[in-house]
Amino acid sequence: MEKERALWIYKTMNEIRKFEEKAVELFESDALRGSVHLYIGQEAIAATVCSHLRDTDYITSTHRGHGHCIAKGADLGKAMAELMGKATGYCKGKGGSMHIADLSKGNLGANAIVGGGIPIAVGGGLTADFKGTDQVAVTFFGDGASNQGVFYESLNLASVWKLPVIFICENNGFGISVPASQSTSVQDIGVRGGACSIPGMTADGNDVLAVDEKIQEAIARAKAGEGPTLLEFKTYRWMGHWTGDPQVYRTREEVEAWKKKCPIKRFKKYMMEEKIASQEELEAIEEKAQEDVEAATEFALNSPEPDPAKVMEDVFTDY
Amino acid sequence: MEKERALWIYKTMNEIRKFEEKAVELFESDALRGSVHLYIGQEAIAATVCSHLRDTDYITSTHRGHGHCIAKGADLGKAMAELMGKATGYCKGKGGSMHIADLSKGNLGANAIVGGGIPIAVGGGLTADFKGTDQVAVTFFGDGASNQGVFYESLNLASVWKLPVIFICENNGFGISVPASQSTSVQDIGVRGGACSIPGMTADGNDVLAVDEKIQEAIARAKAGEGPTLLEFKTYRWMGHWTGDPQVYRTREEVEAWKKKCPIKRFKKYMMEEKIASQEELEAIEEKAQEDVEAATEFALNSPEPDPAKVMEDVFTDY
Amino acid sequence: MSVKSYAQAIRDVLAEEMRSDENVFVMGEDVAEQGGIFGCTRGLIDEFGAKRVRNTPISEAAFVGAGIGSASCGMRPVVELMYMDFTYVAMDQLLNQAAKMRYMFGGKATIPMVVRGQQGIGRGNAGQHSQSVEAFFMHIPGMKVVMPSSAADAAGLLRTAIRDDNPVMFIEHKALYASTEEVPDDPEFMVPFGKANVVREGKDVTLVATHLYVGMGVEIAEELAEEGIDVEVIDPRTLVPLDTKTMIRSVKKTGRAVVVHEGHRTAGVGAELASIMAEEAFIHLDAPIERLGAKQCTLPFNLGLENAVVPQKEEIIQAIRKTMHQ
Amino acid sequence: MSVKSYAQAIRDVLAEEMRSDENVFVMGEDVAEQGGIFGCTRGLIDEFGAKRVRNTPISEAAFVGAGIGSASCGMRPVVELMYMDFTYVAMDQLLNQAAKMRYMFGGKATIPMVVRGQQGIGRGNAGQHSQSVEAFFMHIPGMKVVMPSSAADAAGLLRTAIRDDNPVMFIEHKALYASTEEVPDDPEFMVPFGKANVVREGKDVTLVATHLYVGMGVEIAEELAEEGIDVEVIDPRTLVPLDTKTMIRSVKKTGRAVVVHEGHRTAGVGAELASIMAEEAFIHLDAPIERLGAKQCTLPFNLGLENAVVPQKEEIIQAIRKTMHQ
Ligand SMILES: Cc1ncc(C[n+]2csc(CCOP(=O)(O)OP(=O)(O)O)c2C)c(N)n1
Ligand SMILES: Cc1ncc(C[n+]2csc(CCOP(=O)(O)OP(=O)(O)O)c2C)c(N)n1
Ligand SMILES: [Mg+2]
Ligand SMILES: [Mg+2]
Repeated sequence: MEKERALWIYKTMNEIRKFEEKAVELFESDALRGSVHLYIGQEAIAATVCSHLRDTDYITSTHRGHGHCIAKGADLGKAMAELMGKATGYCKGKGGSMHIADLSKGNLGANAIVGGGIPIAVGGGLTADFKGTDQVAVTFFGDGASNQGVFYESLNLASVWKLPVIFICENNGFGISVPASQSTSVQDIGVRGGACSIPGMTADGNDVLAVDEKIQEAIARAKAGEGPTLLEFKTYRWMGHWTGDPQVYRTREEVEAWKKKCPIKRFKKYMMEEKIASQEELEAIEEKAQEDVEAATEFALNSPEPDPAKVMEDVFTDY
Repeated sequence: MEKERALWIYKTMNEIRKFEEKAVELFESDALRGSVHLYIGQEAIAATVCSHLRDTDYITSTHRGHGHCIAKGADLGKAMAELMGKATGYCKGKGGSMHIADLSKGNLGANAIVGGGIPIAVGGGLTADFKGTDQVAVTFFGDGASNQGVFYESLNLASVWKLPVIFICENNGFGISVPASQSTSVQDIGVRGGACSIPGMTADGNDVLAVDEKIQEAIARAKAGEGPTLLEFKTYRWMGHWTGDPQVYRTREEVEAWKKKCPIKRFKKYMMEEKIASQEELEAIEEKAQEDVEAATEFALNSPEPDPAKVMEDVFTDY
Repeated sequence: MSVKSYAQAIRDVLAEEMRSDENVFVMGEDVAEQGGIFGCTRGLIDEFGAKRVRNTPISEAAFVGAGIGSASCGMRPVVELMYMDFTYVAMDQLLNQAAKMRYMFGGKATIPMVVRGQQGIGRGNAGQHSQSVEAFFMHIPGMKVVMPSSAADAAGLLRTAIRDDNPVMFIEHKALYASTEEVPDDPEFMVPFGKANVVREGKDVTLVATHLYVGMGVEIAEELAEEGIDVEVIDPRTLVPLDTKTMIRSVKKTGRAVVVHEGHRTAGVGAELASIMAEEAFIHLDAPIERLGAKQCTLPFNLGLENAVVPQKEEIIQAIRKTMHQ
Repeated sequence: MSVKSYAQAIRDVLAEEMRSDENVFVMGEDVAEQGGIFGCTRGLIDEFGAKRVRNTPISEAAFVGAGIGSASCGMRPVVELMYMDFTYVAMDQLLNQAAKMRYMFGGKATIPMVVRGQQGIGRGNAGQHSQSVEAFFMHIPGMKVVMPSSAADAAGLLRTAIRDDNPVMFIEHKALYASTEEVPDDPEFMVPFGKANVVREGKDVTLVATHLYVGMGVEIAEELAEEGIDVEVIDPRTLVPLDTKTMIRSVKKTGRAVVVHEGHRTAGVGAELASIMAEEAFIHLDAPIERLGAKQCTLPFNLGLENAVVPQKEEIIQAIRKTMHQ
């Protein structure tokens, strides 16, 4: 992989990891409320996919959206401020963790409804089709979401209209406590593309290089007017579904085994082995990410609460 | 095919055909209002499938439900009375053509929402699973319905729970005016079973024998505890989507070509060639079906209108 | 001015808006060659082609969602739902997504989408094809809600809806499609949102009515005028935003009010309208406000039963008389 | 009697009903090993096994539909929706199917299904996880609608719901799960539908409240009693069927009423309740009925904003005072 992209991906993975570690800390110290769904362990997917996207390309995201949002160029301070519900947050404190959007960067929004964002991305692809641009629209969603009807409807719609939409299923093996084996009738969700004549591929989501290969293929198809692609990336979430999840559904050993497959460490090793970057360079990136997260946290902590008098703003554009 | 079943199927196909021809007549003479969606041309499917079902087996049906309802043992008089909204109809005039149900015969109901009945049949299969019986649940739906999310969700649910549910897609090539090629991303809807690890098969829906073979396979799987099957039967509706449909979406030639593939004539020919039944026997069946439809119509015409004072009955069991 | 049907008025505005703004497009089931089951998109495909007049699969959640997405990316979709009853299969996209995105995103998204389609009784379509859905969209904030009761209003309100930067539920009535009246030819003719139509002035009793009941209300007013009861007929036109002022001013004047709509009476729009008037004009009220709506049973197929469920002219007259006798 | 939480009360009734009727079963997301996100099905899988305590895929439309189908075939499903906001993805199955089947089929289907889950504010869940949905189910006929406000009511009403032969929306509140009180141990303890609870008698003003506002209403009443305002607090308990008699009797006595709920104010349940009282007790009313509900914006994430949207104690007190000063 070319150095510039590799370093960007590495930086982004680190930002996501450190941002979320900080979020847990803040949650535990009660500086942060609500549902916080952590992306730790899945960073390779968002970072690698978004390394191929421009600000004009669209994404839609999920309840587990910090990774996508950061990878799509979010300001860490505004993102952290939103997690804390501050006036300076992306949503002025109105949305919180599950609703960050930044349309200026092509992020059409996180979503607290499982599957809810998928057809919205189809609308992004539709816009590209209307405007005749080479934009692509990417929608991220989980293995559990792939059982929602709207996922399938969206595949079909994007397929019949041959839209530049890339469906990315992050299969982390669970929907909250329910293992995929209990809820999902296929082993590889990639095969579901076949129901709508869409190429479906399955790859290791903890391997930046595997993700990189697949997303390039999908983008090439989209830009060539060949329509949508379904990509499934197998991965694992290290943390509970939510902070405080008793995790009755898995063993500590299983979690530990997956931590050994850390996508960040793995990519670091690759870059060092391939001499793409030196250990020092990479450690500098790690430190910088940590500093940026600290600064973001400072910003967020020092930001004001939203003014309750403005609570009725933003319902409509005009009143 | 054994004679008894063959004659039953032939009788049933004729009843459906003649019942619907009468419905058109009545609609045109204003004895009947509302939406009447005709099944003419598709009779082989309902008749053959239901020839393998017992009263204890379940079906759910569609807006185009007369065929399923008759094949599942409906009384022609009560059915015709319902089309006319009479007090003696299956639904006491409250449901009309699109809502006939007869739970005593295992008919869980027609449905005016495309795809709406599909998960309800899964509930039938679930009941069989609970009770440990060898009942099966069959859901009929159209090609258009196979693009509804709930179809897919139902496939997945029946698959993970290995329920005795048979999904029958009657692919007549159109959803109202929209040709399947514009709305449905696959050529053969049977392949969609693959998205949920369900065997999917496609066969000629105008051929009683082909339908017979597939439904037997599916029922055998269901009874053996092997779970659901998806069957697609290709067919054609001769009439407009509704009475008065200008049919801008197809040519007269196309319709005429399909009329040549009449499932009833084809099966008659087969039975005569195979000496399963003589021409006289079959003509007697045709006449009897006509007589029964006339009697049903008489019954319906002479039936009273429902009493508006009873309009609030049947909302709840108890008030 | 041209005499047009309500359906034609809608069609013409769609065509004009598509002509003047290339971001406007139409999608829905059977909107292309078929021109819509009720003819509201007839011929558009000939002028604008299959890209801007898109037949969709029967996947309401997906195509409403695609509408939302395209709107937030700068398009101005007009999404047809053949029957408003089908909102239920797309309710998440309508109420959790379209209605909430702008707010949840702190004002970051703009969703200029119109979702239009028809509802109501009159064609023997029975329970799943005859419902009125406006109460849902009035209750959950985030979408504007429009209910045109005449061809000219349909034209003027639809243009306003398409040019509005917010999601709009544009609720037509199947039994109004064939109704005709003079409609301005002006391609800039707009009827503003949030301005009720005082269809007939009167001083004795205020009748607030929507859709079919607006026309019926005027008929009733004419009849009652002969016996000396002077009815003011008000059509709110848009439920969100709602012109409370006009209603309140009227009931303060008349001291009596009747509200009538086709949606179910219980927890229906009429409850809101009546409550507003009761709250704001309490001391002016000479009689309890009468509230009419469909009975609490599913809409039945049989015509006689259907008529027994939704308010009939005679019942409205009785309700008006009742308010007069207190 | 045992002191139990609202969540535990629900769990225990589920267990008891499953024990006494083999047709009762539970399904939903995370109801098995996890015992439900809010613990309402905890341990059931150990006693009843995976067949009767079924984890579902995230496919609300399909599993609500499967519930309907199984109910119409003789089972008695209790379907858990983790958040009532998810009704929107299953709205067709709820409102077009479950609510209408019996009626459309002329009484031929019987659907003894309970759909239960929680709603409301209090955990910073923001717009798509904090809504109140009761108004929808009250508006469209065909489902009973239950809103328990205490542990004992949750127990007694849930048993009634499970034994009812009709589809029931059983709407819990997330902020009530941890509230505790004495709950009868009697495995036949039932609270009938359609009987409001006069939680506190009073003669000056009627306060009709649901869910969290019942408890708050009692607190308020105690406080106001000290300044000589005697508040009668009524919890309707079930919205369908609705005990209009108790409310009307009360307001005829007090001449003043305040209605408060957490759902949006506009076209909300309060509009219906207020309208009923205004209609039936018109001549007894000494002041306009005050109506409180969430403001017409999406429920925000930030706690201060959330509090600014839903009625606060002080606002309810102000509303009561306002009715007293007229
Ligand atoms: C329609 C809907 N149903 C249920 C939920 C509750 N819920 C939130 S996250 C989640 C699990 C999602 O699983 P998956 O799609 O695999 O994503 P993951 O959490 O594993 O990233 C569920 C069931 C929801 N938010 N929306
Ligand atoms: C959810 C929903 N969307 C749209 C419709 C309107 N509609 C009724 S029948 C029909 C076409 C159905 O096509 P298909 O499933 O192929 O069945 P067919 O009519 O061809 O038998 C449509 C779109 C509906 N009834 N329900
Ligand atoms: Mg997952
Ligand atoms: Mg078809």
